[in-house]
Amino acid sequence: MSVKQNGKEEVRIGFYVCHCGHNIAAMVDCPEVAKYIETLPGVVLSRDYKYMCSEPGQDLVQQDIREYKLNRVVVASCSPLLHEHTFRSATEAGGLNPFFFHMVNIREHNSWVHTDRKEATEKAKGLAHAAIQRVAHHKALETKRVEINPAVLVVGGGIAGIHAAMTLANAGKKVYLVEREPSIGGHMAKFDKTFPTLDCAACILTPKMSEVGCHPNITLWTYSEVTKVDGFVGNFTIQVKRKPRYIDPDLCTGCQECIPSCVFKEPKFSDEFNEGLGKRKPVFISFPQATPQVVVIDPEVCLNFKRGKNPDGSAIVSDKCKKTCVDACGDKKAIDFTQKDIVEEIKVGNIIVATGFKTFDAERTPQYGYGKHKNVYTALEIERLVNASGPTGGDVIMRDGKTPKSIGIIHCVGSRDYKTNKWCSRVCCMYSMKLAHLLKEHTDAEIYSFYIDMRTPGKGYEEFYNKMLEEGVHFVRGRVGEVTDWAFTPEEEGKLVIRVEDTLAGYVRRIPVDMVVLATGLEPQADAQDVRRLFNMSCGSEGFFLERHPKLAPVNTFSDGIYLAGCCQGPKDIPDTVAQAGAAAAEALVLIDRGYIEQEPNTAFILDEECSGCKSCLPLCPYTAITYQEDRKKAVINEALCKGCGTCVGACPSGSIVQNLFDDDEIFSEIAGVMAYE
Amino acid sequence: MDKATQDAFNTGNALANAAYQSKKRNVTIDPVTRLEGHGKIDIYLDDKGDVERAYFQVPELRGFEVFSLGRPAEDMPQITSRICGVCPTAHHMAATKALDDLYKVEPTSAGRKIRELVYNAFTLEDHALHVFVLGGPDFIVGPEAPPELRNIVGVIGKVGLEAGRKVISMRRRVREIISYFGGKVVHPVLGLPGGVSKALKKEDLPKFQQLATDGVEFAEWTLQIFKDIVLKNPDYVKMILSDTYTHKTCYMGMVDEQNKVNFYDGKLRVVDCDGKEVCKFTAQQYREFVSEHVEPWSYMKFTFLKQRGWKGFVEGPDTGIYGVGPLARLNAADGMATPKAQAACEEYFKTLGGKPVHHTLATHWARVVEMIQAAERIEQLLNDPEITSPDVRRAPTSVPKEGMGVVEAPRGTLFHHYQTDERGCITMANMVVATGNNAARIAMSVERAAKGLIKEGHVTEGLLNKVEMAFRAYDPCLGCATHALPGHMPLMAHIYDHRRQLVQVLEQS
Amino acid sequence: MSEKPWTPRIVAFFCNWCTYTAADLAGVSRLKYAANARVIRVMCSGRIDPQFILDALNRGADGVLIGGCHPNDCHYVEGNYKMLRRFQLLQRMLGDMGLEKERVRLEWISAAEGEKVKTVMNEMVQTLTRLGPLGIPKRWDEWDKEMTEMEHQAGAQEPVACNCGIAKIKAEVAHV
Amino acid sequence: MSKPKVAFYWCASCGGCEETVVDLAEDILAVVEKVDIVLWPVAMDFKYKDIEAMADNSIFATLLNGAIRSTEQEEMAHLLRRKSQFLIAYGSCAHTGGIPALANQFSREQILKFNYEDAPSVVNENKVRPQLKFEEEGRSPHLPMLWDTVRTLDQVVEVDFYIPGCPPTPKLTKTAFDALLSGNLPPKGSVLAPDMALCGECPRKDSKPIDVVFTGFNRSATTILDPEKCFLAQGVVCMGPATRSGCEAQCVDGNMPCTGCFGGTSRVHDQGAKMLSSLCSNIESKEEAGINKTLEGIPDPVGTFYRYGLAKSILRRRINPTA
Repeated sequence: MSVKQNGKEEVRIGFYVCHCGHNIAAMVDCPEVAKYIETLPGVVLSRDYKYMCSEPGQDLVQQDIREYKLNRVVVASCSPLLHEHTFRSATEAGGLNPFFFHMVNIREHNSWVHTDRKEATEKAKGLAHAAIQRVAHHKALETKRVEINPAVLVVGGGIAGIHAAMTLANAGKKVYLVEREPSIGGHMAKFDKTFPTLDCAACILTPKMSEVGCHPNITLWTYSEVTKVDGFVGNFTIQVKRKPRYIDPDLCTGCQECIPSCVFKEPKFSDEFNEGLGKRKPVFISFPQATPQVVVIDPEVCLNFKRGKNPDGSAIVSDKCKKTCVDACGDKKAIDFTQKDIVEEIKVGNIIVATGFKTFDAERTPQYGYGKHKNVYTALEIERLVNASGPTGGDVIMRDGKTPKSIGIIHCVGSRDYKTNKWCSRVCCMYSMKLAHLLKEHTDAEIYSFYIDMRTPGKGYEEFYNKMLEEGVHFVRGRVGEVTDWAFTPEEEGKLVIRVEDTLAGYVRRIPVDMVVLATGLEPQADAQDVRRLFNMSCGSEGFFLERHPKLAPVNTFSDGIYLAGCCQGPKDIPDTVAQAGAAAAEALVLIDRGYIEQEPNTAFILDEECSGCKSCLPLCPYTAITYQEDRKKAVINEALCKGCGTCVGACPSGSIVQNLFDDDEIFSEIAGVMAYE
Repeated sequence: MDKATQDAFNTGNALANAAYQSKKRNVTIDPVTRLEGHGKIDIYLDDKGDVERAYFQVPELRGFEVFSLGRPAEDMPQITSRICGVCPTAHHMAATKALDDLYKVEPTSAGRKIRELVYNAFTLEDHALHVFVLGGPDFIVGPEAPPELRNIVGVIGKVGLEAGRKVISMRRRVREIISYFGGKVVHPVLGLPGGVSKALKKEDLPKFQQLATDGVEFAEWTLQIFKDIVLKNPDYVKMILSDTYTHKTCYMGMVDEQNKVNFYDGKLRVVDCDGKEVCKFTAQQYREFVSEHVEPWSYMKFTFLKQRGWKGFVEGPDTGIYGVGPLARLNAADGMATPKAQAACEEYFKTLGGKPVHHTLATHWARVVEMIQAAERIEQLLNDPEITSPDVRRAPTSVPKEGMGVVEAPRGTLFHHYQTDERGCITMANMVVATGNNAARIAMSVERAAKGLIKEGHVTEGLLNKVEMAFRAYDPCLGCATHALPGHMPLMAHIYDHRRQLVQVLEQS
Repeated sequence: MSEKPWTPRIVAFFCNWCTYTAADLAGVSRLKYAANARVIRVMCSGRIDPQFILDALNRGADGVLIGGCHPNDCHYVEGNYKMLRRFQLLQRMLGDMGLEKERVRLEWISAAEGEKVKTVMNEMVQTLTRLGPLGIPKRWDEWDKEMTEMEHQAGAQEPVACNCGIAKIKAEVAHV
Repeated sequence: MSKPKVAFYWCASCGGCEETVVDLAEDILAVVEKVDIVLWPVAMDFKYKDIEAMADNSIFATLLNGAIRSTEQEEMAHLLRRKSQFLIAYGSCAHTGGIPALANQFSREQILKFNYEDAPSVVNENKVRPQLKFEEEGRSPHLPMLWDTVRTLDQVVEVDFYIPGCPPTPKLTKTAFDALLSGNLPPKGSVLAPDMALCGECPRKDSKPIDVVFTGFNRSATTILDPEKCFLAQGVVCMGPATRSGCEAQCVDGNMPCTGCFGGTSRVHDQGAKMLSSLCSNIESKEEAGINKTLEGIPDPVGTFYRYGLAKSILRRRINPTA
């Protein structure tokens, strides 16, 4: 192994192995590793130290570089994904090119996952040896600066998206807010009150919604979806598909004259916003405070459309209808049955993904009889039922037309359950108690709340629990076995019987009630996987989007410039969601205000002399960074387009493509290194 | 890639090699087994000091048949040509013909003619090489001449630099025909089942036609030189006719419909030592007529006529041993296929006392006669209008299974035999080569020469040259014989007394 | 370390975005697995040159593990397919060179699959333990030894029965 | 002062390299004038002890062709290394193992068994095999041992330069001679041929589109080859992109694809692996079945990608010869 770099100046390596307190030292004999590395050619000094990432640790590196004229630095500590940047900076501060540094992962990949101290130490030596051999081949590199486009895309118009968009817009940044539904507001817009303060969801949300609607810095596209994402941090190119609502949003004043004038006198189509409890017409507006205040025509049911679709996916106009709505609209002429999908293309520098969650499908727990017994409801249905603007105007009238005298609320439906979802949905305990309160308020019924554990971590949450106890809600500890209409006793007749083991009392109880409410848990959106691919993110095993680091980068993803906010990252309540949305916005602002990002200089380039022009590499580049120059009969790589995957390097049949930071000689010497040590 | 990188990578191999070399630092070979790429003769004397037994050994084996296993059949013409760089075209062509048979496809007429053109060009230049560079010097410069002169340089000295240039440039020009179609002269690539890879462009025809005419002239010129230098010298003629260089064996050669000599295609005809036809068969039938015998003291296998069986190294009316090559081809055929060659052939038999000719050294003469036929055939083919047809290949369609191919290599008959799976990958490859066919006769010639030249333990320095002449006449390609050592191989002899003690080691000169 | 009992040595090539991160996750989750593998990080499995795999084996690795993103999930769109294609022919070729195909393994492991890192590592150690050492550098020594031994035999070869006995040779000499 | 002494020697080779030297044709005369050939088995006789007697480094340059396959060849290599200032590996066999090195995929036993027992034309009831030391009436002719492994020259001795090719072209040979005699030489260990892949000098270079992806590979046996178009564009495996140039694309001129005899460039450690990587990366299919279907056109990767380079490849020989 040569200790010459490019046959020129002698290589002088400084090696540091970090104890990371006990995290590493407990399983790896750090002094021994240091002792071993000291013997290798090119190594000038070899130290072990308690916390390399600490201030003194970094100073140590800098001093040594000066004092011992080091020109290479290797640190064996945690994952480079965590601290590579830290030590590169230290190396630079010491007066070296930051890329004369290499990092060895002996914590995540070693001390934390192994149990035999001897083996772990051997492994650490091998990995360190490899780094020593590798770093000798490192070359001085310049980081590439990429301009940041100050515009931001926010995907999802729930409270998370709304807050993030507002924060950025108020900071003077251009924001594109894209929402799939006809109106922003998300789940929160459907809630009646919010725990624990019981202030009305609409009252706190709708002002923010209308602000968004009219904010000069925000372009709001509802009833729209992101269809394509190209580029990288700083310069994304986005395609958004705007679905036709058959109303020109610019002409529609939101007067809603068209709705009463519709040929359908009575609403007769299931109303999504009210969870199907209410009915709407073919022309409708989701809810009174919907933003934007623009009605929508549903071509599936509107008489002016044929069933089925045109080849291009657009709806088929039949012109069979009298079009009374058009008359009602008058000379506003906002109604346009010929609308088709519009594809908008925008350029942004950062993206905030706030696509939210979906509630657990109660029919997946048949033992609770949802869909079988008509008086079994989901929590979200109750939210609408108790809501003044809901289908019943706030009166709790069951599907059988009666008002309930006794109500059972079952917690953890589709949460903490190995048959469905293992995780705790975090909000159910609280909203169940909120609903208990509201139902009692509306009906004065007896409320039974069936819980496994009462989870109330949060400001004023435990107090809210005590308040409910005082209000006389009956809390029964135990997972409900089943909900049945099979009466054993006269008093059970015509009722829904909740069978549960009361684990506090220690016996099985049968509690007859009129109404059952299922506190359904939170799940990833049905299309979370597609969205993940669209934005090149990862999902956790449960399907929520994966943050870059659970503690230190909770709103970042593995793709630079793409951030997470709200329940798409995992179940959380409104305060947490808003906080996270703010954090995501802040992350974006950091880049925007710096104006550029420094990119890993791990791009590839072609050795012009050596390239034979065989064209084998050209089809390989997904970014079309490689082009063939007909006049010179050579291939060339456009460094600006190259993302540094190295695929072309691995495939060049004459070894004429080089990748910075991951070149053949670096990797071969790394292989030699790990194998050199037995 | 910078120096450091090179080093970094090479460490691995360097280590392996170092480990290896450290272990093998001081390689020394018992002088008795040292061969240095020589053909080796072990001569054992009896108590009277006369030759009791002489072993002619071929010392290496590469095993092409085995490492051809699993290869796509179409690679065989190129793989097997590496058996021998002196006669690559012979193996290339035998393999190509085996592919025709394997894929059951007839080459197009033009394709066949181009193959035959290339093959005759090869025969011409290879014979020329032997006459002027390998075997010929023995005569042209003279057997007694010092070794440093018995080579091309010596020949040039004898026939004059001009003639030397003529030989060299003629060979080069003839070889251009091969490289035109085959890309390379050594290890050409033209052969494919159903024809050849490349056609002859009309505009290139004239220069080759000129060459063809010169070729015939050159072949006749060569014959003249042979007559002037060899036949006019009574000692040489006496030596050719001497008992030492004479064996009565059978002879095998390829013949066309009219039983005339053909190098590229035809049936194989075998005559006995009285010139009577013993059998006539196609390549596909070779296993019914030809078998190989194994001796424990040589890597070379000894071929014999299956029906007659292996009777040891014996000659005479019922021997199973046969010769191949120019001498054998002329004996096995009813004459040459072209006029000038036929004339030369008749003179040859007249001078040597009729058919068949058993004098090994006459092979040199027969070789020159064949040069004339090759040259004439080239001329015929280049004047055939079809030679420039672009229709040089017919793609096979049938599923491959088994195929055999045979050609007359300059040194003699050469068989290739392959079996494949349905993908056309080799599952069995067998090759019976010219020198294998001659092996038994060579071994006998060598022993005969030894016996004739060593009496009462009196071994002369010149012995080896004489022995070697018996051996060189065959232009033996031991490379082919064992798919091992290359074309022409200097000799060395170890002589043991009746106590089996090594008394003398002879190298040439 | 010559005295310590043999355990398989594995060189692993992990892509930065999925498998390497998954291995980090395994660490953060304190999962426990065998310590036999040495991980080399590349940005994308598409960077993994078959030469690396051969070189690792030639330098004494008993097996090579390649980790990349799941199909459709490549951070660089389709580097993982490029690796898959190379891998399929390379594995066949290694078979033709006498290697058991289990010695080289390709696994798709996403950033979330820390558990899978653990399972795959442990499985691979088991498989290789069953297959035994590959130890190519050592084999070269063996091959050389074997060769030297053969030369020694050459001296002491016991005669073989041969079907061309002296009598026949005499006869044949007589015949001439 | 006397002319520089030059030696030619061969080990496990076919003699084609020697032919090439002869093919310097007219030039050979020029060469013969400039140098003093002290050893050339194909054309002149010599004695081992003569070489042994020479002073070390007294031979200016030795061009050795052929792979190393027996102890005797190895000893000769060592001897000539001692005696020569420059030892040059001449031709594919000495450079990368050549065709004979394909034997590294098999064992000596397989070879002996087939040749002397299983070959369809062999008649050998007693299963006689050639013996290293065969005893008959006290006579004991010896044969040299064959190695199980074919080695390149630089795997047994240090090599100064390489002249690639099966065989090398007369042109390259002459250029090498001129370089040697004139003394302007590249760094030690260099291959005396251009360090760019063959496509660089291939006449069909322009006929290759920039977007060639493979849905299948065509074999020359069953395909009519277009005389103008890039072979890869025809779906025919051509080793050109992974092979050093300098041969002037002779095989392509014969309308057959390159098979790689010049070996890889200096930047590549394993020519075959690199070609494999390049071809496979450009396969169109994305799932295993489709990829395997495409790869059916390459039934023999070892013979295709290591036709001449097995001994020099990273693995160098089959791991379990008998397995």
